[in-house]
Amino acid sequence: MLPYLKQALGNLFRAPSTEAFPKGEPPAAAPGYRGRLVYHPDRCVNCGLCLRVCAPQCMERTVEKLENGDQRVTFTFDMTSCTFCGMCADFCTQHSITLSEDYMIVGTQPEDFLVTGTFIKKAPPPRPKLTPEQIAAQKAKVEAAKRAKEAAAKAAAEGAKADG
Amino acid sequence: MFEKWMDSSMSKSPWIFHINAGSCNGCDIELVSVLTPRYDAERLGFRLTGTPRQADIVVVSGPITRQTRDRLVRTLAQVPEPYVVVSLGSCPRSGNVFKGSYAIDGPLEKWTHVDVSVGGCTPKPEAIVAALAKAAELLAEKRKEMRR
Amino acid sequence: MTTLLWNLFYLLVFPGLLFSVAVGLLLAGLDRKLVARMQRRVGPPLLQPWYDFLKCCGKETIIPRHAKRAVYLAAPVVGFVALLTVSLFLPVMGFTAFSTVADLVVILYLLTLTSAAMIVGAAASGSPFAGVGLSREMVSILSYELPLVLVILAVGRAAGESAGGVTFSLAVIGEYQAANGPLITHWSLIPAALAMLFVIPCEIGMHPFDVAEAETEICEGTLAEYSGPPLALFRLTHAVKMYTMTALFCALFLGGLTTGVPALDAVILVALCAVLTFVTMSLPHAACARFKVEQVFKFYWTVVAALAALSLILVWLGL
Amino acid sequence: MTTFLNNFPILAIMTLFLGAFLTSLVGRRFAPARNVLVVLSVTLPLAMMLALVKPVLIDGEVITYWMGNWAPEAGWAIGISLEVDALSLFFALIVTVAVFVSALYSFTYMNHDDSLVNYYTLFLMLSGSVLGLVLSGDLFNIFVMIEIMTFTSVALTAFRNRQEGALEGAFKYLAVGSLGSTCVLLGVAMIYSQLHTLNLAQIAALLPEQAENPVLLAAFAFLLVGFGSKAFLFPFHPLAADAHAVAPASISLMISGVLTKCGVYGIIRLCYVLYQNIDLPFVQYLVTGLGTVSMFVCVTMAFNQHNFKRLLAFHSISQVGYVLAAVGLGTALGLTSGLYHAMNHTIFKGLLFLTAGAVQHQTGSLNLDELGGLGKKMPQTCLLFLIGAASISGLPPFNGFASKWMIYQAAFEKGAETGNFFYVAVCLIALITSVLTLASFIKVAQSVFFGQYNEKFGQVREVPLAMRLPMWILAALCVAAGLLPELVQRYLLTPAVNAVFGVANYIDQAMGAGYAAAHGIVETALPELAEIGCWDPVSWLVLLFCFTCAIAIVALLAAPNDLSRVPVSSAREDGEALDAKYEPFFSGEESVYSQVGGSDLFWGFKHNWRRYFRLMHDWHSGVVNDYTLYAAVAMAAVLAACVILL
Repeated sequence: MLPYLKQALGNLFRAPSTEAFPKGEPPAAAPGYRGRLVYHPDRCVNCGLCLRVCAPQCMERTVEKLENGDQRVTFTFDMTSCTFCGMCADFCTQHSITLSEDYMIVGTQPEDFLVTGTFIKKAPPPRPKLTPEQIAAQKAKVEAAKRAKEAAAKAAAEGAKADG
Repeated sequence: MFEKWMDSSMSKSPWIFHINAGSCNGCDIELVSVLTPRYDAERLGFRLTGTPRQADIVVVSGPITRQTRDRLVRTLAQVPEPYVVVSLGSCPRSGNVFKGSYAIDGPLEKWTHVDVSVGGCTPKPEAIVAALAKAAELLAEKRKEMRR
Repeated sequence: MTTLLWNLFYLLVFPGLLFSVAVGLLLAGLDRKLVARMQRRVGPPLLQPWYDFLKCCGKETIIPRHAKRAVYLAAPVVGFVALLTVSLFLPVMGFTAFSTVADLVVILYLLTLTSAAMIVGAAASGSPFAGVGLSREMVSILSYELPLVLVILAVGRAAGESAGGVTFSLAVIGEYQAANGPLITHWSLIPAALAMLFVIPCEIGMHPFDVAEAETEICEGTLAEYSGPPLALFRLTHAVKMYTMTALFCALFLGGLTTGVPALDAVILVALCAVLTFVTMSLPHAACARFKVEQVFKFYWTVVAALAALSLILVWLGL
Repeated sequence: MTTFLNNFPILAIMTLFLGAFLTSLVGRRFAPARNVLVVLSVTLPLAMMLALVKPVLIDGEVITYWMGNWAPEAGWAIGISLEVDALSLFFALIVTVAVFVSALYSFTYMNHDDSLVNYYTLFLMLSGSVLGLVLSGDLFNIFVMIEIMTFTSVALTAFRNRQEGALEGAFKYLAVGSLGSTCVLLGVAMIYSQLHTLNLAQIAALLPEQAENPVLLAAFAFLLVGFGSKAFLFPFHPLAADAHAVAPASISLMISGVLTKCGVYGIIRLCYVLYQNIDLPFVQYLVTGLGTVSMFVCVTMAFNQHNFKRLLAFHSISQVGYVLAAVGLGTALGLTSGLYHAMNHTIFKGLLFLTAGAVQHQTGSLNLDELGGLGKKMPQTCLLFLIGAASISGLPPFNGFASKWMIYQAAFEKGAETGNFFYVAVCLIALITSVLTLASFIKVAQSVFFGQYNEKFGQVREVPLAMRLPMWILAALCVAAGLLPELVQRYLLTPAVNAVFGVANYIDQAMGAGYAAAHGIVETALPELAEIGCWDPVSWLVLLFCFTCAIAIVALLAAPNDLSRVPVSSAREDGEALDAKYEPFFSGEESVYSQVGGSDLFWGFKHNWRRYFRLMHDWHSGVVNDYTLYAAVAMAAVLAACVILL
């Protein structure tokens, strides 16, 4: 009549199969578990790919123009908005976003859930100012190359006619 | 003399009441799995109750859809003091992938004061147990400061 | 004056308030721990029911709009008091506090009063869940009453040979058992003892038969609208009832094993109650799911009632 | 010893009948005079009966009063006598108290109705006839009183003839009731033909000699069925429900509280005093069996009624079944418990009927499926109902418990002595019936007083004090009779039981000393009662003490921390602040009207017993020919059984 009687009585003498977690250490997650986001600002190039690919748009990018043309870019990832799908990590060409195996994302204040990182994106070196003569010289070089190419093409055409 | 005992007993026997505010049930089954033999929240005195009247920790899961908003607020009003609110998973706090949709009505913050949050789209049971344990401590403090 | 003091002591400390509450909470904690261990979980600490009781006392009491205030607040107290009075009448291995009128019919009716108090409390709270809960609680009272009555009649007849054929008084039953061995050793009373073992979980509303407070189905049934101290008192009544019912079983079937020293008797009784709690409440709780209402009724009025009736007939034929 | 006390019995009856006559005479034009007359003609008999308590109950005298002073000549009783011994006075007290309370109640209860003169005339005639029946010492006089009683109660049942079902209920009651009366008449005629006398005492003296006479056995059967029909026993019970449901509440109190007791009184006189054949096993089986069957059938029928008063009506018959089961045991403890339960039944059943009347007076409906939540609107009626319900289902501090306990003790002891299983079955069914009674009263409590209020009834206020006062009197009696069983037993019950067993003294008082001895009625030793383990005051002291310490604990532990909290406001479309803190929990929904009550309670029990309930449903068809058929069949069966087996 009591279906699980034997099993219940047997369990009495076996040790409980409960983890010791709140008392002991949190057990490690499975390998490759997509946990809390880790952002390496130094590798980031602010390409914005992760912004586009993130479904819940949990990232925010603020770009701050500095006086020497550099940009201070800060990325903030909101862990309570993230679905841990890992798309951003896959698409990030520079591998600056990786998902760690830390699953203990527990907090009371909103700040506990924000992963931020800022980096300065160097402005590209200033392009040298070309004087008008340098511009004329470059233009001449380009025409000369074009004319040489046409002459070669004409010679090739006669050659083909000859052996046709 | 009893007051001190009652404060401490608040954190020793926190009862959970779960409100599903439109969740995809991923977090709901994780919450219930917390009571299974492997994670066993009952060690810390947790017990799932059926009515808000007997609740100490109110666990809300799911982005607050327009349909569940009034029911959520009404049920939260029916919980006796002192109680704490735990938001389970990413949805209550931010609406997750449903952010900005016409069907959901703002993060949980808009309706009640959220004490503890658990991140993760389906957080692991250990994370939930840690959050509930944290909420239990908050409960004792809440009663103490409410008594003053 | 001293008798008044002794009565006060009996009332407040030994078989009365403190003792039965302490043992009740202990048994409740033991039961939850054992059920957990049978499911291979660690399970709550032994004092968990005590913490639950204290926490509920510390919470705010919300009296719903539809509730009838006076009855809503009085019901738990009446239930608790009725149960306390029962624990006063139960003999602790030969020593009874108020044995002048220790009588099975009074105990039967006081237990019914306890359940009736919970039902009226649920009715007074005015919630539809409580309405369904009280209807199920009443059906479970109806279901376990028949076997309980049959068991009492059988024991009354068996132990009543000397006292004019039949007795309802626990004192006489105690003496009979002291004279010729606990009743459980009489083979004709074994079915009655078995029936009583089945009755205990349903009387208390333990898991397989807790159709009235099915928290998953009807949101805590009878206690749907209770919070704060009234809820604490109801849960305390629930715990103390575990002690009372198991002590009643000991009084009916395992009486007469006194060792002279009341304190030692008390320890033996608590041990016996613990074993009984395991057998009657933890084991079914861990081993099978909750019954439906009419299954509870059918089960008690066929299987358990047949067992009890069998032993009544055997005893009646003088075997 | 002819002091003025001797005339009290006849004076009491005459004041009632005189009151009836004068009310109809004077009451038509000016109402206050009528009310004064009714109050006077109701309180005087009560005062007289109370005055008789000292000599009859305490000193144990038997007051005989011969109409027209026609004392018995040469051993033959010619005149009509009123003989008041302890048993008669016990029932007379019940009757007069019930009449007093009912009259008090009906002053305000009936103010919605018209032609109150007829009401009060019939009411006083009913009370007069009932008092007359209980006090009279003459068999034919008892029959006359039964006739008046039946016809006045039939008229009163149909008093609110515009009410649906009133005339039908009254007609059924008339048809089957008159069948019962004719049985009594037949029995009286047969006894007169054999014993040539109608005086109870003389019959009791002459009867044992001709016990084997078949005509007298047939007379016993007729009288038993006649009195049984007055007590609405098993085959006669359906008509009681129809009659009660339509009668005004004060009349239902009279019918269920008083008329049924006259039936019981008749059966006790018949079996214990006249025929003295209660110790024959057959008679015991018959009476106890009749009581048990009607006890169980009526409680299961009451279990799923939809009308408040029909439920109470079925319950009153099941409680009368308790009384008869106890009386049929034949032992001293059995009779004591039977009488005690008869007294308690009149008190708590009266209280319940008056609460039903109060509910009907305020809401106008008695349908359990519609009513709900009246507890908040009529708090005192709710409390009174709880007291009544607790006493009828025998919960400890109230009177139902003390008497039911004695019944179980008596039934089980009787079973143990005689060793046959029948009495244990009776005790078992009694216990199960008591739980079913508790179940049906919880159903009424939940459907009428608790749960949510149905707006259909509009504004309902508490009933005026004049209606509540009689209810409070009855509630006080309930609690008093429950807490002091020792006093009730010593002063009321034991004298009555001694009077019943002391038949010789009864005969000598009426017919002159030595008459009983001449006819071989030996002075039987008065039975001393076995030590009844009933509820002695120490226990309720203990209970009271527990009560206070429990309340102290609760107060100490939880100083009510009314933490005021700003209500959670939410901007709903209509922007109305939504503080649902005190709404019942509806899993989040708005709390709409959804009353769980009436017929959808206790599904588990009804589901398992559905075949039995279907059978019951078919038998109680409501057609008057069926009821008369049942009555006739019962009559034939009892007659055959008595003549053959006795």
